[in-house]
Amino acid sequence: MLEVYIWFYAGCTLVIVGSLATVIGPGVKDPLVRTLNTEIPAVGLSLIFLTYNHTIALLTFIAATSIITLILLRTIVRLEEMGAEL
Amino acid sequence: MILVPDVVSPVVVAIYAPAVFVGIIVALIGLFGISIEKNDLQVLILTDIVGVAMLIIVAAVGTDLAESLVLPGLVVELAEILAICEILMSREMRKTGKSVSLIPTPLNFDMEVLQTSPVFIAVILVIYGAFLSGFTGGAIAGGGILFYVMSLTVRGLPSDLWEGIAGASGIAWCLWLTGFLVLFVFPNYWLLGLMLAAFGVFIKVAFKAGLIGVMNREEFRKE
Amino acid sequence: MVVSILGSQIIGIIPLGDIVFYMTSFNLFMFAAALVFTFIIAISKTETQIEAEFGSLGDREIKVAKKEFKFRRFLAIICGLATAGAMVTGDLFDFTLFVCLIGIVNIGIVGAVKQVDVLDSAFQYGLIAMIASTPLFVGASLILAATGTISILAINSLTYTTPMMLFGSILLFLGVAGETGVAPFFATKAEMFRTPGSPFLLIIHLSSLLIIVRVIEILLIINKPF
Amino acid sequence: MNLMLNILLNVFIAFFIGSILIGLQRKIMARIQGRPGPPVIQHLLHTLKFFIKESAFPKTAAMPFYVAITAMLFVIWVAAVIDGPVTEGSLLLIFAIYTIQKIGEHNAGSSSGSPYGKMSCVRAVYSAAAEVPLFAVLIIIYLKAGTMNISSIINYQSIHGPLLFTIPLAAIMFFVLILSKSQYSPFAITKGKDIVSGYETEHFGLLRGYLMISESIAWYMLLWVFLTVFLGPLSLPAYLIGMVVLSAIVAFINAVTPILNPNHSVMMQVSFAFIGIAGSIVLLMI
Amino acid sequence: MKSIGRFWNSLANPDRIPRFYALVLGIVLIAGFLIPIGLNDHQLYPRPEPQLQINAQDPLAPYDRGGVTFEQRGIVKAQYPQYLPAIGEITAYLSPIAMGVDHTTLYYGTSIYSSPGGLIDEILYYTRGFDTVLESSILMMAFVIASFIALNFTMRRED
Repeated sequence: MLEVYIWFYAGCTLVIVGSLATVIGPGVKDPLVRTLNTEIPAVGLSLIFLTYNHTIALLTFIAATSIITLILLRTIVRLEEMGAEL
Repeated sequence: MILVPDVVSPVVVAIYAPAVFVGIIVALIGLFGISIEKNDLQVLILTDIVGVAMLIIVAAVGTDLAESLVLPGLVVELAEILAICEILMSREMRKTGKSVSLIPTPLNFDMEVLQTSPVFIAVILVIYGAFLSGFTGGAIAGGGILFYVMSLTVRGLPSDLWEGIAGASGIAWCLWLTGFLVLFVFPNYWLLGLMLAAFGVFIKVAFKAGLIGVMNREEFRKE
Repeated sequence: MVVSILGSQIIGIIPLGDIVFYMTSFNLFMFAAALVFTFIIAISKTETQIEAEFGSLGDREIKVAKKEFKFRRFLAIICGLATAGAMVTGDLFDFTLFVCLIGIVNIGIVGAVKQVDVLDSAFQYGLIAMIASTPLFVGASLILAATGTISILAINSLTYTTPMMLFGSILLFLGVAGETGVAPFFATKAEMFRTPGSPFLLIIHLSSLLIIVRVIEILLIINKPF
Repeated sequence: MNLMLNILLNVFIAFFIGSILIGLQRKIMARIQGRPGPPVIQHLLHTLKFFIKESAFPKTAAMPFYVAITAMLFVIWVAAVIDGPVTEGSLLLIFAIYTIQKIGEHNAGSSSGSPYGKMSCVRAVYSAAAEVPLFAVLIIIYLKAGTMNISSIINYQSIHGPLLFTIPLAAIMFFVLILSKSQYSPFAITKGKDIVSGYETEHFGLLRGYLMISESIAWYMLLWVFLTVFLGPLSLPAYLIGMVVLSAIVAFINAVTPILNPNHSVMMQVSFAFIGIAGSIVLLMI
Repeated sequence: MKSIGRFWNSLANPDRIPRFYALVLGIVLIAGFLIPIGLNDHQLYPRPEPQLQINAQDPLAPYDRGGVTFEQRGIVKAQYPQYLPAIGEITAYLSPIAMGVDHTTLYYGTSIYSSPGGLIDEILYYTRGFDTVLESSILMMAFVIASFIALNFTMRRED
């Protein structure tokens, strides 16, 4: 039974640390760094899904996150190329 | 062994409150970030964090229902980010008056492996996805198509592929609707309805994911 | 079995599995209104805006291009249907999904224009819609956790209100407020209305107002003062 | 009585009394401001006049829509009369009708293609915020009376006394709503004279006639709802007196206040709502 | 009075609205720490304790809800069983290939039970099918919007 709690709290810690890292972490002025940082809470969330045995949700989440990251990266690079000042 | 218990297991009940608190904390961190951030693009990235908070709280109910509710949440997030990114780019393009290629860096990675492996990986993923069918299957097969299309950036692609894919996914959507109607109008043919629904969603999701890839390549050198 | 909701009797239900649509005279009226407006929009042309030209005495016409017109009409019809659905749905989660659909279609209706200002407010509105999907789903899931059901009819027959349900419904309301852009978050929405294409803009306004009225009904069902 | 006849009679009464009250209001305003003012039946005559005038349609209008919206406005207010004085049905429904009326107002403006109409349309979106007090009122009434049915609310009041005294803040909020609907009031940003006639600018002939009829019925219905919901069972003369008194108060306020800037007008109403909600909840607790 | 006016005016600027909304939402969420949060354990569609089925070496873990294909229905606790004539059938259904894999490996359920038939599919397609219709419509609309904008505005076409 212990392992359920271990995975759960590990996931929680990762999510919180990861979101802190995304919001106020070092180098987040660069949107690229920030986007990559969002992957840390994503891993934490995956662990939480695992504790609840939400296997299918987990698989879909992984697929969706990778697509979201792809979209964001494309946006960032294109905006950079345009020289947009936001 | 108990297949389906009467009540939710005590473990899930015990970790419900911590899970909700974690969700709220994460949401607060994300919202704090949004409210102090000036840059529009950065805010867009930060909304991702708020979405994670939502998924935690929904998943924490810990029933099969919760799991099936997580899926729409994910999809909504994906859909909105997709549409908003495009609007942001459209806005900036009008502001600066510059147009840039959709994959901006000159894709010069003319590596041998990109010429040969993608087809293989894509085929494997699509077949595995077809085997799974339904949502997960669609996502996996879509990843395969995506991979294939991305690799084609360096090789060029027939230009009318887009319209074809878009049309097919529309048809798949109708297929899925038909399946849904069969399930309710003729419950006896539930197997037929199930298959229609599962494969309709499969084709739809797969092609949608593939579309992202096509969007990424649009004006490549058509050699 | 006679079930009454907020004092008015249920006229009929449409069961789609676990998701049950119910109708009282109130729901039916709003459902019909949404459909009628959608129909009128589907058969209308757009108006032409006339603006004075700067530096001369001439006028300038602003029209909606054919391609853009078709695209926006399609989205407007979808939005109208989604609004009609949200009026009669008897399932909390289904309702939130309808609201999300309306939100994203609204962004699309104004996202296809060319004015930078309008695009900017469409983007800001989109940001709010994205943030708002969190309180929306969280609210629904808190109510699910507290009551064990998300069917509005089942919640209607409960006799108690816990603080958690109240919290969930406040979040639900905030989510809907963000997703539809009511006061005090109206500014993004009002700016979007400066673009031509009034029949399509109507549906944005219609959907948000009807959704707000409906969410009030749902909140009153969930929270019983007695 | 025959239901059909009942409906027709009530719609006619609503139209007649509503337009007389609007005329009365303009007269009082004029007198306060030291002008002779139009005769009391001016608004009624005005409405009737438009039905025998030629109808013209602007070339720029969004066609079936531009005509349909006026008909819709008329139809929904007839529906309000059916739900209100005729059957005493759901209060929620009347509020739904009120919100749809907002949409009609908004789009009557934008569908004509006129810049004034457009301005009025954008302001109508702003003033959608006026619904916040509306819903607050609704919730407070429900919390107090425990029902959404007008006839049950009347019953409740005949037992417990008028709601005006038990939830005064809700009544004030509702009054602000009525104020925002009346012409020339500080909150009437959609019809301010700075944008000519607001959403009605480009409606001529028959269409304008319909718009004005629905305006009169709307005014009557708002006063009717206020009197019914807050003062309980009233006799016919009492209704009449109440409506005249309310119109006079509104006219007095309108005569002495300037119109606010759109954004301030909206935020003012929202602030009223927040104060009202908080105050009412505190009052309910005590 | 002037400062209130200035504050109201600042709320009319679209750029500030998302930040303002985030702030309001944050304040409301803080209330979540103050109220008692607890899970009502009488839920719809309950599932066994986490890891229970996996530890019991069930090949269909964690999605085994009983039932035999075409013969016996699986156990599904829906809200309105009276409206669902074929409830449990989809949960019990395994495709022929799936049955083959079922007998060879212990970890089948974690990988492939999402095939047509299976618990989530019962919920997604049958009991709460309308949710999925909406969900896929949302996705479709997003793609329609994104591809319209991309095709007409943001894409640089070389032809």
